[in-house]
Amino acid sequence: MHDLMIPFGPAHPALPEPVYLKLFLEGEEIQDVDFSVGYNHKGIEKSLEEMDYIKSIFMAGRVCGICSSAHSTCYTQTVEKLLNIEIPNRARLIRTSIFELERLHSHLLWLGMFGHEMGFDTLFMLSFREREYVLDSLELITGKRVVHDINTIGGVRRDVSQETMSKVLKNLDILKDKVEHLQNLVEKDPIIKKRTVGIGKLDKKDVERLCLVGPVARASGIPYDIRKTDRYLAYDDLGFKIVVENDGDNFARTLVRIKEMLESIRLVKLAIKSIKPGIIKNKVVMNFPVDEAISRVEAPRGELIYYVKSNGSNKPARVKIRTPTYANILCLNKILVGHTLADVPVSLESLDPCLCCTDRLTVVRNGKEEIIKLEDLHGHH
Amino acid sequence: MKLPKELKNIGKFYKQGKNEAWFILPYENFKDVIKNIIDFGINRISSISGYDNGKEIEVIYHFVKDNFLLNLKVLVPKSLNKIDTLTDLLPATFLLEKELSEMLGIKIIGHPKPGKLFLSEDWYGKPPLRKG
Amino acid sequence: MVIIEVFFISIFLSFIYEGIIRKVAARMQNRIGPPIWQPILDFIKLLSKERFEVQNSNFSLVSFLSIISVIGLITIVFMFPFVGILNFNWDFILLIYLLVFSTACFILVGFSFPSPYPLIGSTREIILLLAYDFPLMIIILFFGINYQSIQFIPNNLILSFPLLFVSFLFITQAKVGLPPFNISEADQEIAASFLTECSGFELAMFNLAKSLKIFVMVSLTTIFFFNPPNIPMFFLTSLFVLFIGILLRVILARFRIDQGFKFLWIFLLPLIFIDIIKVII
Amino acid sequence: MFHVVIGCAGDNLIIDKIKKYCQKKSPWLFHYCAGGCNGCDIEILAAMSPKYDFERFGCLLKSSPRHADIFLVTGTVTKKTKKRLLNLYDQIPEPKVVIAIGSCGISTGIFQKAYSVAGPLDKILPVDVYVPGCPPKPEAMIDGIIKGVEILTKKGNK
Repeated sequence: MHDLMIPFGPAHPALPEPVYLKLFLEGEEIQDVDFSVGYNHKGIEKSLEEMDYIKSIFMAGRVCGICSSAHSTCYTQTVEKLLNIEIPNRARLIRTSIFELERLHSHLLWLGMFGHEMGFDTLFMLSFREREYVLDSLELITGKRVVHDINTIGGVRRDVSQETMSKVLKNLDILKDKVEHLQNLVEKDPIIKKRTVGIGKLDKKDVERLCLVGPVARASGIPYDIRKTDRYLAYDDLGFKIVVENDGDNFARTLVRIKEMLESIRLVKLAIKSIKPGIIKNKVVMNFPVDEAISRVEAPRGELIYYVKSNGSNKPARVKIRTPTYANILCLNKILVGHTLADVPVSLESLDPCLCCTDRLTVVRNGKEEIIKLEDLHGHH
Repeated sequence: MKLPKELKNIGKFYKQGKNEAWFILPYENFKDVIKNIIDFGINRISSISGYDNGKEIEVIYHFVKDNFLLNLKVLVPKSLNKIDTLTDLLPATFLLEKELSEMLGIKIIGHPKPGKLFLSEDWYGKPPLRKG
Repeated sequence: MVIIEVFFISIFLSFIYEGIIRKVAARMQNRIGPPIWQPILDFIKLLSKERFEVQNSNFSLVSFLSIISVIGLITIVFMFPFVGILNFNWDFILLIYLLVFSTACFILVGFSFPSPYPLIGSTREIILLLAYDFPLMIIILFFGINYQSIQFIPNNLILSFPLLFVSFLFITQAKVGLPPFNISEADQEIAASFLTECSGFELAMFNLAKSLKIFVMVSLTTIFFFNPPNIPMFFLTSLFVLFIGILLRVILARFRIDQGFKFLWIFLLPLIFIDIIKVII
Repeated sequence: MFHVVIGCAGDNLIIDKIKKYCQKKSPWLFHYCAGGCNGCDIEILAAMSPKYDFERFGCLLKSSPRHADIFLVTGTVTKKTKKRLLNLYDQIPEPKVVIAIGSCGISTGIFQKAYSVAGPLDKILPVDVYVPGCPPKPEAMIDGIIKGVEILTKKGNK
């Protein structure tokens, strides 16, 4: 019934991270998909239980290198909820600006990879060139380009000087023009449109049924954004607009992310401008009650949830992480089957899969009848 | 959003926070309760957490409606060590239940594809998050 | 000894052309890029690498194909007007044959490995061959009927056949496998396509064949549409043609196979027929 | 094969020098994420980008291990990737160099006690160059690659 089985990964040029897809083809058309991740599974949830609360923030930041501060923010936020403490306003604004800068870097990275999957190297190069402005700003504020360990319980670890802020604002001004240029490029390019419009369609019903999150949900017309609903950090004060597209195809997901970038630039600018002098960290008494807490943030890829249970000691008893890609990966079958092999990298990338997040666990999932096959995962070709 | 009146008696209420409510559901008929909740309109499941507290395994279903989090805890006795699946009500729990089953060693009754799936193929021994 | 000179000069030039493509594309993407002679370094390095004999594959066939694909392409160089080693009426037929021949070598390589990526690469190349060779053959046969031999092509045909020139540029792009027609060599979809399992000597030879293909196709475009009177003019013109190729490579994303096919037939064929019918009437 | 094609005996100095130079100037890379957090992987991509551009040293990120000279491995090696990693390593033709990128690959870093980690990279593969950092900056990676190239030429001319 299937002409050919194609292994897609774990080592595959379209994927910077290991994932294993079995694509069952008939000609070029995909009949069925079999999916397995877990090559990145290290056992972080267990390790988190063996570290004290301060140390485990750094571990949480290393669940994923791309959305590192989303993870550590969410984790600290949950622990702060557990301790029932507030953080100073200055720290809140610094966290917000780091958070949004990270979203910018993640989305620019995504746009580059998206171009790369379509064989459009120039888009990759351009978007990585512009991304350096974001990384430079992050380096100015936190001291690191990618994994920024700036959060701590009760505030942030590093202050921002006036000079840094003006430099970051200057970078953002340049970046805004560049992102608008990229938006123009993507919206007008005929081949990008040909490759993305109408491919990998997800309608509203699918999104609701599979509980998809983040830009994937927003591209299908569902205004689901934790920044709006939960009003954590400083989003409520800054005034925030949800970006929604209605088509639900790869092109809509592209547009959502590009428009979100522009929104993020606005937010960071506003956040930095409204930083007022003050302390960056409240004094915290590490006296943990026997309790549990849950909190959410909107990571670049969607809703990220941390559940922390404490048993009174200085180590968490249980940390459960639900990452956005983990929720979104369910629709893989929906968006791949029926399209051609050439659409696989593009559609896969349009979900912005972050398998490092997902691979705290392993998943094997198949489509129609949910058949799961595990044999010869290791055979090369 | 506040806790709707209709949902006040679904189980043993034990904690309330800002925009969230925590319940303990009876182990026997938790699925009926969840069915009611879904019919009521809270149909987005965000996560399933599990914790081994020594005597029993706490399974917590985190439902979301807008900004309201409804957390329903089910205590699974270790002697039984099994729980009904929700995949027929919510397809999105497919992976979450799989994770629960693998990490804590609970059997999921009625799961479309149970079985050893995560970790490396040569993983033996007790589930990683199981204590004792 | 002219043959040996032409042999080495064409190999050298094809490396330089490839180097120019990489360098100019890099500059267009705001990078510094490798030196122009980079492909030569790559070639010599690959020769010094270990060769893998892949299990269950017809490996001697692969080695053989890698050599004859290079030879087949160099034979085309022998037919160029100012080289003039092969020089006879109706050499256009041989030209068509040799152009398909090198592609056929690549296709066979894909089929000689027991691996799905080369297999898909080859099937895609076959479909693409059908797509671009039909317009290509029409153009070449049209020139053949008009001028009998490559030697007799007049200067500056671009003025009388501008549409043929445009179509020939796209066909060149498809023939040499540069974006937007690098469908059969799509890294992101099917790894390194037919060359996935090649290493060392075979890889070096196939890379050489690819570079030679670029050189041959660019030179053919120059000869057909400009036919410059002397060799310096020839190089200047072919660099211009090469530049257009690089521009297309840099500014366009990759087509899907069906879109590529449609583009080559539905968009290019009418263009070609407009120019041809102009002459017939 | 090299000497057969160039048509020279083994100990011709000029030919050897040319060979060494070419090996030095055209390192082709193959990248595999053996279970990292993605931080290093995106920094490798950043090293390709216009600001750092490792193609000016002749580096290319190749999609098949059979084309590669240098094997870039990021991340702690998880139990699940271990076999796969060895398989990929075997497919890279000699001479080859393995570069461990990031603290995870060097010492398993923060994931030392995690249950699904198979150990640091050098317990599994012979590692030639270590690039520390979490994640290392692209400059450091390029420096590591250049150091790897030196080792590559030594290995290729034994």
